[in-house]
Amino acid sequence: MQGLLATAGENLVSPAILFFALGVVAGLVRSELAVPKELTAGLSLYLLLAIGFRGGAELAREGVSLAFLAAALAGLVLGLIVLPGVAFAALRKLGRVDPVNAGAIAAHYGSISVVTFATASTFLARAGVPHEGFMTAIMALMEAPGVLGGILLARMSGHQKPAEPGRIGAALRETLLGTAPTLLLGSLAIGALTGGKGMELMAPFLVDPFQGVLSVFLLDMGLTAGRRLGDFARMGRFLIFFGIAMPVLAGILGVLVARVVSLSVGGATLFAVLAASASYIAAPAAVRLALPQARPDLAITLSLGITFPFNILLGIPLYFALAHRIIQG
Amino acid sequence: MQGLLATAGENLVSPAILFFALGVVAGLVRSELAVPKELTAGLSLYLLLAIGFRGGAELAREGVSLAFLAAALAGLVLGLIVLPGVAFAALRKLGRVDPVNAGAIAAHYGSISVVTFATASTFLARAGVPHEGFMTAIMALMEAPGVLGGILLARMSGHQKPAEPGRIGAALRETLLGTAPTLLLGSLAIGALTGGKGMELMAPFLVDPFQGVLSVFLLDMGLTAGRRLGDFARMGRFLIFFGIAMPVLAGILGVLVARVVSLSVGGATLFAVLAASASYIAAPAAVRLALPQARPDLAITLSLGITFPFNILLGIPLYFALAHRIIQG
Amino acid sequence: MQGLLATAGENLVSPAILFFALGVVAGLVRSELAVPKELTAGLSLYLLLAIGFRGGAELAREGVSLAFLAAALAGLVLGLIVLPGVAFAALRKLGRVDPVNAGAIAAHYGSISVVTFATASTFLARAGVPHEGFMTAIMALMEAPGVLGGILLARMSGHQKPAEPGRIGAALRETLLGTAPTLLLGSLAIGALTGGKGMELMAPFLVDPFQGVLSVFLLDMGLTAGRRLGDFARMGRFLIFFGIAMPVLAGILGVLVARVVSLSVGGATLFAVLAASASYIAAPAAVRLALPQARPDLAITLSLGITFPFNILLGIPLYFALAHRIIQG
Amino acid sequence: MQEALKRVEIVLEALALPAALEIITKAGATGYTVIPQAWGRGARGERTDLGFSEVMRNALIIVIAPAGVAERITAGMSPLLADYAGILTVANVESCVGLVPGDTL
Amino acid sequence: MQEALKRVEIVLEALALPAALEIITKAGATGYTVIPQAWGRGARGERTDLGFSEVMRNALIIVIAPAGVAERITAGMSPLLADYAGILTVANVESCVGLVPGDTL
Amino acid sequence: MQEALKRVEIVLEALALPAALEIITKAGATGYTVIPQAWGRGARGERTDLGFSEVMRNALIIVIAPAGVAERITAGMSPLLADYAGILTVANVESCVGLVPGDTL
Ligand SMILES: Nc1ncnc2c1ncn2[C@@H]1O[C@H](COP(=O)(O)O)[C@@H](O)[C@H]1O
Ligand SMILES: Nc1ncnc2c1ncn2[C@@H]1O[C@H](COP(=O)(O)O)[C@@H](O)[C@H]1O
Ligand SMILES: Nc1ncnc2c1ncn2[C@@H]1O[C@H](COP(=O)(O)O)[C@@H](O)[C@H]1O
Ligand code: NA
Ligand code: NA
Ligand code: NA
Repeated sequence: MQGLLATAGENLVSPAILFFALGVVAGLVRSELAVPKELTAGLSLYLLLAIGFRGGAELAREGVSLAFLAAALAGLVLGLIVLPGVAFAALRKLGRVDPVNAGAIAAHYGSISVVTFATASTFLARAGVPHEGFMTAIMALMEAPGVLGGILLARMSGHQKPAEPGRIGAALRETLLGTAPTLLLGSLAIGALTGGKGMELMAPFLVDPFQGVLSVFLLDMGLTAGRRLGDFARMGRFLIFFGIAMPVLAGILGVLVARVVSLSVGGATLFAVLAASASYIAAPAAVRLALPQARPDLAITLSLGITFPFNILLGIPLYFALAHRIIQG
Repeated sequence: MQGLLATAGENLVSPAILFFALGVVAGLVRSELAVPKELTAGLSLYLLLAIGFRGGAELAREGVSLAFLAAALAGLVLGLIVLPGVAFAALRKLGRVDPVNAGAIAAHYGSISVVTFATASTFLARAGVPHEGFMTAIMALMEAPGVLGGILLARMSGHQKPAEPGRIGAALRETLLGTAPTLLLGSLAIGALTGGKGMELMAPFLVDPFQGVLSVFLLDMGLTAGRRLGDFARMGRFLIFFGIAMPVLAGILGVLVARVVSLSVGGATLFAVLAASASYIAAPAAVRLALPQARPDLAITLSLGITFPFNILLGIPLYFALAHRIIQG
Repeated sequence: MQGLLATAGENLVSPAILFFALGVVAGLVRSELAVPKELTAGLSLYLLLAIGFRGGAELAREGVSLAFLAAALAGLVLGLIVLPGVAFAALRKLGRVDPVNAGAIAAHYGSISVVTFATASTFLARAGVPHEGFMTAIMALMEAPGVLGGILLARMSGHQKPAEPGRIGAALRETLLGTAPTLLLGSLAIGALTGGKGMELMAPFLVDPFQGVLSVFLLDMGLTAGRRLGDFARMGRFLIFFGIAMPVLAGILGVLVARVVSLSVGGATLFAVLAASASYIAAPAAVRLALPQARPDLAITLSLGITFPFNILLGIPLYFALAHRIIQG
Repeated sequence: MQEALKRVEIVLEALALPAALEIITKAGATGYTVIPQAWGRGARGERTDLGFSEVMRNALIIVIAPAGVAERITAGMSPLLADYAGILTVANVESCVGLVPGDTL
Repeated sequence: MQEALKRVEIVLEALALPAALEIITKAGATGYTVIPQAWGRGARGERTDLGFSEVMRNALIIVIAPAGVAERITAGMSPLLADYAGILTVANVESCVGLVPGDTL
Repeated sequence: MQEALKRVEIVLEALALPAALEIITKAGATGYTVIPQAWGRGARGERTDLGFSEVMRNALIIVIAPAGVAERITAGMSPLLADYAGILTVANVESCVGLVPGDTL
């Protein structure tokens, strides 16, 4: 237990987390510090490419196993049905959120956050906890289903204007052919194809400076989140509560499911992180195209402004502690 | 022979080549994946600087030799007269292309492609084949002459509006003082001046991450090429044929000339690549300024959409095999 | 003495300095070479972050000492009062510059140049001369005071339109919450908090490629300076003289004060560089907001176009020689 | 007599660009220009590019077209502007060089 | 009858943007658009973005507003434009879609 | 009476900018603004910035100038617009703040 607390504390003083905190503070006090948006776009391309490539190389080393297939199936069911369903029900029944916005938010929480996943991987590496190499592939698979799940829930609720078929098509394209899925799956495939040799060539670009690039990206996310903190007041207490309760619930669910499919402690931690994290890179555009009546700022403020900081500061060590207790205990 | 085939096959599964392929596929299926253009510009600055600097350091190590001067002279004659002349004649006689567009395209094929050269260097390094250190300097010298050759051919053909002297001046400036020549020659000079010591300082920036940066750039080139594949239909069969036949012919010519000036197998491969490759970074702007009646999209689609993929996928191993047989055989 | 000359000569053939020279030449001959401005912004963010973080890590290793506090106090007095005062007096009395522009220029010279500091650190590292680890912290502390000093002098001179309080507020915010102070102080704090462990994680991003990034940034600064060289003619001879005499005077002052607070030769060199260097990243915006009647191009051309090149080419070895003689002699 | 020329300027959220350009093309315009980076405020609050997602970015579209085409663009854009963030204005053009009138896209 | 709509376009140095947007908002505009990258020449010489400082960057502001608001913006901007680099024009708008008239910011 | 002011807006391929700015300056304009990033379609097909070359990038030029200067700009730009991609429009300006009339560049 003490070891866990120490790990959690150490997490808080890692450079990447502290740069996020710097960003939040700078955003709050309205510092002029800003990252050019073309650079932000470039950094997120780098992160997607690096994470995908490494995941592919790990997949190549391990090969496709039954354990992978089981975890993938569990991830798909969780992402497509369970997580969006739980989120949607909570938002509708407890929060009295209108169906379109409830579906839009559910889509974000059904999907995953690549950067939260990367932060959790770093956390495990620093704690010396190994995990299944296929977890990145699971993450890539879980990006789209949750988005579709949430959109479907909004549309099935029927309060929506009759769907323009063109827009649903655009949303589907975005879910499958957007920047994040294309680059993540593409790099995963290349990493798997080129394996150890490819990794050797690319490591000085993709592995060595990774923590630094992640830190700059988190600084920028902190700035965006910090500038949006003012929006919380206008958002209502229920949504703030949802932004913290939903990941905790999803994280617990994730650990339990991970146990069923026999993941290791490290794998279960990452699986819980996937369940608990909410998308802010891939989901917003697809949701916006499919559900234009939903307010895009609401879902982004929730996922980037509340759930993301909660997860990287407290959630990750929490899910790890849970996984430790439930899987190893 | 089998060794050669294996090398060619291995070339196809290098990360950089696969990222290019990913880009082409993503472009074809109209994925949203896009690299911010300021980043593309930055990546190409990096590549020019890194390639120039390394070439300069190699030049410093070797010193200027007679072999270098012979190869440089051969490159100049090839680039200024032979390659644009052959391309222009083929386009006019066989393809019935109007003289202005024929000259514009000839200018691109008379010049060289820095990224094809870098890909070929990587190919040789992976195959363990050494080459003369002065080859980068030859490349830098061959950038401008081909452009001038093509422009002169278009203007001499006389079907052109009377030249506005200001525009010819602007084109000449662009050929000599454009981004690519300035940075390539400038970095080459700095690399030569600072030699091994400078290389040591700069290697973690210019050498270690090079493959990674090249991969991202090729991903972007693939996206641009993939999105332009549709233009091929409108371009006519002859031009597509030209886009493949011209580099093969120029590559053969390159190997033969390389033999005359006594280059090694590696050097001859690179010399052939210079002859066979067509510019898409440096030439278009200079040609546009000098020949505004030419269609810029035509030459770019040909050089980036057809000749570049052909060269990095098949051309490089082919020229290497030729060099192997003719020089070593 | 001969050793010093050799060191100075070697400084001139370091890659970073030569890339600056390349930029100046390319700017003078109006080459098309240009760095996208979003990239320039990104590079300067990188430099501020890297320099701050390393300074923080060094501070953590050393701890806060009396020597640090003494040097910090000396730096504050120099920056807030002495340097802006000397600059203002010289500009008013000798140059007959109007009070608003004199104050604006004094604000730039009272503050410091982060990139000059980084170049000087590299110079010392190559010469094998150690320095106090707290010098980066001193630099961070000296950024704001000089700006305030210059602004106050302009305002106190009374020839100014009655101050709009909103603008003074905006200028103050900019001085404390601008990009440079936020990132420099924030990274310093994070570097100090994460110490050696953090440094290990971040070094492949912040340390290894530093010289390369600095070189590209200096190339860009050279381009900007080279394109402005034409403005010198219009600027008058006194200002050009000021742009060289002021850093020499401030550098001598810096070495003398450094001796009083017992800095080492390396520390005194850096302290002199702080005194002698003029800001062009942080000061211009704050000064512009506070003194809109001042011409922004004047101060930038002086600090970036004259004092910066003087310092990195000749000033640094000069201050080092002085420090060597006065401190060690 | 030639039909009067109009300048249609549309600030629009970037994700709706493909739909808008289709409307503009179908309305018979012979060309358009897009300035890809814009931010602003309106009824939907502040919209600034996030960098990691297109969802809050605005763009500016400029179309020079005859009055009839401009009217069709206005009509075609109205439903899109109900769903997505944006504003459209039409203004007079006094004279124009470089417009190729016959050719629709 | 509805008040005529105007298009106010302001080229302004970037550092003065916050002050200008405050003036525009106080004048009663219901929205504005900013195109953040512009360079140019004027009485103060050439102004081009330096990248490492905001000080030489220009931006373009577009405001669609009723004539009365446009007049208040013009009046409010005049002192700012005396101190900071920039130029403001007002032009007619023939028709507009997407402006929410009642709501001020 | 003062001469009427015009707003000249030119979408132009980036490589032709130096030539255009020379024409504008010679026509007597006291300033201009350039928005460097634009893409679009016209008679020459789609033109989008490639990043690694300037050749397919467009830019937008804005000039506020008296009617006479605007006419000279229009006349001077016509041959350039025949060779290079672009379109020019002239529109009325109702009022203007910040234009320094006497001073040509
Ligand atoms: N009155 C206005 N003037 C100029 N731009 C506006 C105006 N109203 C809205 N916009 C722009 O259109 C975008 C969407 O507006 P809205 O749909 O009203 O939120 C805003 O982000 C602004 O960029
Ligand atoms: N006549 C003009 N037409 C268009 N833009 C102008 C004009 N005059 C000035 N500008 C723009 O406004 C900025 C500031 O102008 P100024 O304050 O006159 O130096 C310039 O950098 C240009 O971007
Ligand atoms: N009707 C139009 N409306 C707005 N912009 C246009 C129009 N026609 C052309 N353009 C712009 O001008 C550029 C060159 O046009 P063009 O020379 O006709 O190919 C295009 O890429 C567009 O950016
Ligand atoms: Na999730
Ligand atoms: Na060639
Ligand atoms: Na100073």
